[in-house]
Amino acid sequence: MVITDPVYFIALPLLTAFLLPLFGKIYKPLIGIIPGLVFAFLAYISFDLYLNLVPGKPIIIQMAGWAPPWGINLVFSEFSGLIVTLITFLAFLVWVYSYNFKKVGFDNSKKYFTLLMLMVAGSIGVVLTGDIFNMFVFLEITAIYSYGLTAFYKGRDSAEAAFKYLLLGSLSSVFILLAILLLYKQVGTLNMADIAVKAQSIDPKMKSIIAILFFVGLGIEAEMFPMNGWVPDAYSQAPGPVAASFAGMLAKSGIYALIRVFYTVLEVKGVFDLLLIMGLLTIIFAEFSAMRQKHLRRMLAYSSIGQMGLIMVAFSFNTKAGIFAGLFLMFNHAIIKTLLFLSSGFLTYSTKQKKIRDLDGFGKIMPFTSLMFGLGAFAIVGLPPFSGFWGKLNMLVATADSNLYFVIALILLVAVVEIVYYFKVIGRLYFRQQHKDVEVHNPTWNAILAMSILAIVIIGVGIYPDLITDYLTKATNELFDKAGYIHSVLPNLSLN
Amino acid sequence: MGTKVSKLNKFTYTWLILFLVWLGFTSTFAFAEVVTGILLSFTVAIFSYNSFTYDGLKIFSPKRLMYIVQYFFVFMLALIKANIDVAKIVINPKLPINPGIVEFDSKLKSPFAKLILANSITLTPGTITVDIIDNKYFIHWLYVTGTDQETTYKEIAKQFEDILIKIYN
Amino acid sequence: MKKVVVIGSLGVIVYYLLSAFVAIPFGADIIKGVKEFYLQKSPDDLKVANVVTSIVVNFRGFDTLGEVTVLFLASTALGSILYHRRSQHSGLNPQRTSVEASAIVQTGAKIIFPFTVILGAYIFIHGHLTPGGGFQGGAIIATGFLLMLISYRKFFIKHNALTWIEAIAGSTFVILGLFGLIYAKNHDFLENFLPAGKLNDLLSGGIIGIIYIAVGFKVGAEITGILDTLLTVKETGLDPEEN
Amino acid sequence: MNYIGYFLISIGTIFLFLGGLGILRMPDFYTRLQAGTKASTLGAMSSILGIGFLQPEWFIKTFIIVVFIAIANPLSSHALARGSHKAKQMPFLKDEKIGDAYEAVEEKLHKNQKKEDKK
Amino acid sequence: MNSLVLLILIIAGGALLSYFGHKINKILGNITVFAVALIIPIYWFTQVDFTETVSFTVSGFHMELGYNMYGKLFSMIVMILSPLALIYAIGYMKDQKKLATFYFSFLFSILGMTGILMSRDFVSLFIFWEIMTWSSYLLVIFLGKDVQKTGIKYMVFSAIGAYAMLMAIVIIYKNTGSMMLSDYFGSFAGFTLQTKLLTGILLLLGFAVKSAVMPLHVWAPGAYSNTPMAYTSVFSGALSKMGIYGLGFVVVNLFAQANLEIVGYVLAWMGAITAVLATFSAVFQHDAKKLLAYSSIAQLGYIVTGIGIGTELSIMAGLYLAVLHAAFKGVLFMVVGAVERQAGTTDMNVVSGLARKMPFTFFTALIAIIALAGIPPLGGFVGKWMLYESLINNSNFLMVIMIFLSSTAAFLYCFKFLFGLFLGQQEPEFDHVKEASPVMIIPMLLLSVFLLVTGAYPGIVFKYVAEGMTNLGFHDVNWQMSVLTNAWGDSVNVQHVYLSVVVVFVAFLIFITWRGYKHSTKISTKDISSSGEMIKPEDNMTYAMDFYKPFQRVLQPILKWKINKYYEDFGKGLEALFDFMRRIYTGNGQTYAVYVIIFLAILLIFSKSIFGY
Amino acid sequence: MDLFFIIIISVISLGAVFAIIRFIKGPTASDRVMALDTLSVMLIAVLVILGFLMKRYIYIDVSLVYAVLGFIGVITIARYLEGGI
Amino acid sequence: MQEFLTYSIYGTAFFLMLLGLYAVLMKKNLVKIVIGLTVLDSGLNLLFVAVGYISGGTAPIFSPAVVGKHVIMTDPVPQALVLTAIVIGFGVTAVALALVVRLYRKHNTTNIDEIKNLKW
Ligand code: NA
Ligand code: NA
Repeated sequence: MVITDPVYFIALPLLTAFLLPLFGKIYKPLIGIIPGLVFAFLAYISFDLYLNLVPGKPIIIQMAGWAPPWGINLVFSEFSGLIVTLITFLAFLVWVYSYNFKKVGFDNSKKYFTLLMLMVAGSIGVVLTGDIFNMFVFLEITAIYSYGLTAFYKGRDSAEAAFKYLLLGSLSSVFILLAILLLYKQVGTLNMADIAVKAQSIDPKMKSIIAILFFVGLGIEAEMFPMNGWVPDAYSQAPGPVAASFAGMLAKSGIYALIRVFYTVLEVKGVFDLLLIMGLLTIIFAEFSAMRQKHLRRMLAYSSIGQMGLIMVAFSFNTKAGIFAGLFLMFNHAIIKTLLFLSSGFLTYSTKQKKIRDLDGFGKIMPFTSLMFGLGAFAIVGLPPFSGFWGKLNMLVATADSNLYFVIALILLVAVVEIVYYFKVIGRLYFRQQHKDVEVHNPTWNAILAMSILAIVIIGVGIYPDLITDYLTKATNELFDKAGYIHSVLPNLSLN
Repeated sequence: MGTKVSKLNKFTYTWLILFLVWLGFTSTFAFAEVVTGILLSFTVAIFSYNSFTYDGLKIFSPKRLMYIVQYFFVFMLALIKANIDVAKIVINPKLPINPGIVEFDSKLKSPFAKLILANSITLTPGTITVDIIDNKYFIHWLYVTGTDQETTYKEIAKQFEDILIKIYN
Repeated sequence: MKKVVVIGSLGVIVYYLLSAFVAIPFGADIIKGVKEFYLQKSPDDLKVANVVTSIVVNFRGFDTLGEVTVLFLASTALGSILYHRRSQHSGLNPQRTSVEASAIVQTGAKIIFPFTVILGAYIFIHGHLTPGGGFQGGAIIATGFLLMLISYRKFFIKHNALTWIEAIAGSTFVILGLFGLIYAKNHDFLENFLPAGKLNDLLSGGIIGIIYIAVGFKVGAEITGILDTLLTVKETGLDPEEN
Repeated sequence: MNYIGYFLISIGTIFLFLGGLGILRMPDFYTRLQAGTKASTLGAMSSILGIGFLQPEWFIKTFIIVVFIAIANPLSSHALARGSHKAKQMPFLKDEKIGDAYEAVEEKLHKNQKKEDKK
Repeated sequence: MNSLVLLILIIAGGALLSYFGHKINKILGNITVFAVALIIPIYWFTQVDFTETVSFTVSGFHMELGYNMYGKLFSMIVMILSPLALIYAIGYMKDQKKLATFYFSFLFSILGMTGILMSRDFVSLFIFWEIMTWSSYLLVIFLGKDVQKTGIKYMVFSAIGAYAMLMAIVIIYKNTGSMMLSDYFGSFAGFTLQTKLLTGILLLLGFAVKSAVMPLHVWAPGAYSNTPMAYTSVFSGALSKMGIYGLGFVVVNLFAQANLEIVGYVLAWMGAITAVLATFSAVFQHDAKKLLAYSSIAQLGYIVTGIGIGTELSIMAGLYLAVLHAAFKGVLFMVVGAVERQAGTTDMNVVSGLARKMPFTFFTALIAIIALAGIPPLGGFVGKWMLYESLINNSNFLMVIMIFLSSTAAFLYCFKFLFGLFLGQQEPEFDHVKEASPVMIIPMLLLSVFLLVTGAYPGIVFKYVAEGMTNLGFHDVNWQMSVLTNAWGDSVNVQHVYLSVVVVFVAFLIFITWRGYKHSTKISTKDISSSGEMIKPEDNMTYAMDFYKPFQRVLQPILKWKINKYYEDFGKGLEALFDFMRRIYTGNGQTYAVYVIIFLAILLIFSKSIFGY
Repeated sequence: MDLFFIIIISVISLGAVFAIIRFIKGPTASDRVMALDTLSVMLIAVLVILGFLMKRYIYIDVSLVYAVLGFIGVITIARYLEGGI
Repeated sequence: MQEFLTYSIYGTAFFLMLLGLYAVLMKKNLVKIVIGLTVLDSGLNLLFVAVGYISGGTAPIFSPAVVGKHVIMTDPVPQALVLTAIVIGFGVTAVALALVVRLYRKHNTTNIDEIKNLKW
């Protein structure tokens, strides 16, 4: 069966989420099985759609029978389709990983899977929608998902983390709404392509205020310094697979929104310089903070922020090379960080404090999980022959291409810092004596499967990056071609 | 409370009242609206009839209806009188008040009667029902003329309760 | 110090934003955009009197699906934040508090409760004709339940029933949307496939009315669930094992 | 009909005004509740009914509002009074002989309730 | 299939086979390792077609693998030393755990080195460079000692070096649009001076770290001594040569041709300084491993000096020394490993007089030490001779003095090494010590034989060195099998020297043995008394104790100057800075909200300058 | 809008101003709630009057909803004050 | 008049937003912070409605009284958006309150300055 309508990416998870409690009443294990089937199906159709995409001809879907700009539309293009495919793939893996969620009880696993379905629908919605307000709605869906699942476990400081996230998230939505309101009043439309056409006539001062509001609002979601205080807390307190989904899916949709707005919707001079500076500051503060962390998850969280900063820097070049590198980094970050969070979930399973110090000698008692973590660490710091290397190399080439030598130096300097803290962990895992007896929680077969698939992707892309570079190039061209986007969404519009 | 009221009786009463409310909301006799209203009030009545009423359709007996009308007029009279009293107090620069909380016993048994008495007392200016514990009413009184139960009962509740007993007991 | 910084920053922000908004004078009709289209199509094509409604449920119906999702999400999230396992502990339902409401409030609540339900239903059934809609109607029904919850210590809502209502209502929305893919003219998600009817009639606006009813039920059930969870929280002290 | 309407609206307006004045002037919460909330309730009922007379096709609905206010507002005033008293907000008393009959009873009640809950 | 690709696959496959072999059981694992150790060099020497190339485009970068003579020269070092070390490891690592990881990393580092030497483009060069780095890192921390200190130090310096290289690579790519080395060399002359210096120096920095040039050497003593000795022989012998390999083509191919010889001079000076300081440090080590580690740094210093000078003769000297160093350091680390394994320690204050217990080991150590010390007749002498010649030719007399000084001082540590471990009184507690197993002895002996042969026929090495130098632009390098020519046209027949020195050598042997016996008392340390005072058991009376105390006193001021400390202080300062910076994450959600507001306000205030409307 | 209704609305507004002053002054939470309750009652009346003036039936619905929400809001706060929530 | 209306209505909305923001940023009590968020939201919602207003416009509803006549109607789009925004705000507030309940139970305080186990 070939489904040509990307609306299923949103409709199906929503329908499943709504009906999941009923399935649970019919037969309890369905709570776990149905989401898996849905994710598998979504992953399948996303691959199918993406691979059959005709270049330059994105799939444009209108809602409720109204063509854009009257109605809301979805755009499944080389760029958005790539991210969607990535999200569905990771969603499926996260499901595989957490399928045996027995420990938390039936009621909670019901909530967990329901929330997971909604989050997938939300982050896909952010990526696919062609309407600025609709994007806001989907961003809120992902935000509330995060608040709920960050606070999922009691006993930890999870509520504290979630509250901080909520505080900043609420500010973010206020600013985004203000921006949308101002924008609407200027152009009288909410369709992104339509805005893109009409935005040229906006008074530059007004435009700059709108841009700033978007920048701050979306910057919070994209983990930009100095608005990322919530990130380390949320990542470290959420359940392992949830933290993985933050890094792999949520952060992706946040940065996607930021990119889409500034590349396609609002062309504002100077915003990319700002993005460069903020991206660099994000990297510096995050990586330096990561260096001094004693808790594994917090370290990973700060490292994630650093990666997001790097992605921002890549996109700030506003060149094809930069976009390509940014996409590569996004791909790597999604895959590798997911692996790191998934494996760290089992590494820190039995220690309450989740301190790095407690991991001494785990390489021996939890060989597979440690290996996966080690692999992830090697890959994320950009060592060949893993996929992280190609992202970093392309990133540096793009930076050099923009003549920003000091940025190269800075990125590499920070990479050294990254190496130091990741290798400290590896040193502890493999080359230290285990200092006390710990209860070993070896991963379940499904967790092993999920992690193995990620590892295979990391090594596969590392050895042969051209597995994905073609798609990244296509996505790059799509994002860079603003007129093409406008034309596909509003074919009847005469651009003069 | 008298004789036991059948469920059907209660249900019909609830259905009828809710349907009337619906008609009031829509203020139309358009076919679709009326049918919707019948179905809706039926549905809502199913799960609320048991608590919505104790007396059911019995309330519509002519004798009771007559008392209800009487009560209405008595209440309006008291209301107007009391309002003028309080208006005087508010406008008076000296604020001639003497507040306190007093109590009296009521003979009413039906919860609905109790509610109506309490609301009537509250609505008449100068008095507020603070609480009812069993049969004891506690009233905040703006201008206390006496604290013994007989005085308070006579001043505050008697005129209402006399009629309410006839309707509900 | 912090105060000075905050007030200073807020001052700056308000200055700039207000100056931006003042540039759009209040009441001025300065833009010609999609709204003209909506004002024209809503009564003519959709036969929906309330243009806001036709936007909410038809033109931008996808937003509303998102909104329904937000509420569903919030109620589920709330459940996961404040979960409690009643059945497994002591066999008794937890009581909300030790102070019972006064007898007359309880009696009053019994009378007003069905009234609010009828009102809420009235509002979402007439959502396409009046300013209300599924959300408002559902919210009013939920406040009716709130009244009962705060008036009775032992008023317990059957979560089972809420679950069913939520599930059926939510999926009705999505399935109606999917029907649009099959039966509607343009084969779009959420597109109307029913006859539009006559303007200002109860049975007008095609699927809008049905969607609003579904939304009303769903919202009512969800907010009720949220309120119940918020009001009936009792710690069980049990933490799911961490992973 | 119209004259009844205008009359009711005028009366209602006066009471609404007096209600505002009352809650401003009275010395404590309970007396404000007496003077303010109630006067405004009556005022609102009166003016809404007045509109009902002016626009007869709206009469039923205005009547529903009035009935609702008649049931609900005294209830909320009562609930507020009770709640405040239980929140240890004691009424202003001018005359020493006139006391607070509710205070002692409430105390006892509270203790009994706690015992009950323990069972 | 392309023989180069197949070579890579064989090594990678060998790594995986050894890994899984050792996972299954030890014997199977050892058999696999042994087989792999034989197959790799045999394949390389017999099957690899050095004219073959293979190229592919990955992620938009054109990549090409293919040997040249210069790479082949270094590859020979790898291909001879590494298999021997692998075989040695079978014996040396017998009682260790995690052997799967050990051999996997070992073979991957061989893979890395092999790849580096056949990379014709920067991407593959960097990839293999990184593979080499992380695999050697895993071996540095393998024993779990000083994981945080030594391991991280090694990794940090390697990373700094690698990333300097990476930065150079991307800048090169930006300027040439190609990742090929040849394109870089070809268009170098056309670069601006800034680009020339930036790319060249960054590359040099990357290679200099691996060559342990001061002040980038601080990782080396710890890393060399911390690693299992079976690997250290490769680490010091072959892996460090990858740095030399890079320095060679950068200095000679680029700077020499671009009239920027000054860069080479600076490098040469750094090498000379490295040689002197590291030699002095080596002298005062009491741990034989540390001694050899510093000695390695010093030797690399000579080589760097030779490369840096950049003349035909100096490069020849450098490359010749590089080959020899691989052989004698390979042997010496194996020796120390054998001692460590058999005697349990390598502390020269503890162990002594093992010559009779471990005769073969002693013999190979002796050969290697002679080669190292630059005493005729062995190869070290030839190398030094050529180095002096080239320095004198270029009138670098100060450098001659420095190298001479360090060579002289090198005698001291050579002497200490021999005496400390093998000569002097044999303590009863080492009575049980036996000779190491044949698996360990044979590789050592083979390398010693190589040293002896090249001593008499240095031309064997010269042949390949000269071949390699063609790729550095020196097309007709003169060399003869056994004749050295000096700057004034005099020539020396090495074989004459060789023969005459054998006599001297025997005399020397007698001398040191006699001296050792004279200075050591025959009494056990347990029951002696002196001047009526009982010597406590903790008083160490072994021969190596305070071996060069007076000398040390003289050099105190120089030795106090520890560059390591500066790095550590710098590191601590950075950590403090990081700690300070992360305070921005106060933990108070409200503060975070305030940040957002402040940020928004700042953006609004500066909106005009940011967005330039 | 004739003079009558201008006067009516002005007078009610004046009453509302008193209520607002009480809301601001407090001093207790109960006082504020009461002031809010009074205000909402005034608002309901004004909404109905405005609906009449603008001939928009919708305002009646709005005021009805407002009345219900106001009532339940006050009850909720009252229950909170007495510790019933 | 126009200007006065502009400033007073936008001013009211901004005042509410400012009030809410100030509470969010300065109040120590978690509950007050949440209330601040809701006030902030309502100011924003008011702003939406105000921006959608068109002078002399009625609510965009084609009731029988309006059908057929030419009337100016207010912009329905911001009104539709604000409905969505309100619902979302409600959802977020509910979650926020739930978190406050959790925090209060764990820390026995609602002072945000005392709730910072996670830092640096
Ligand atoms: Na509506
Ligand atoms: Na809505």
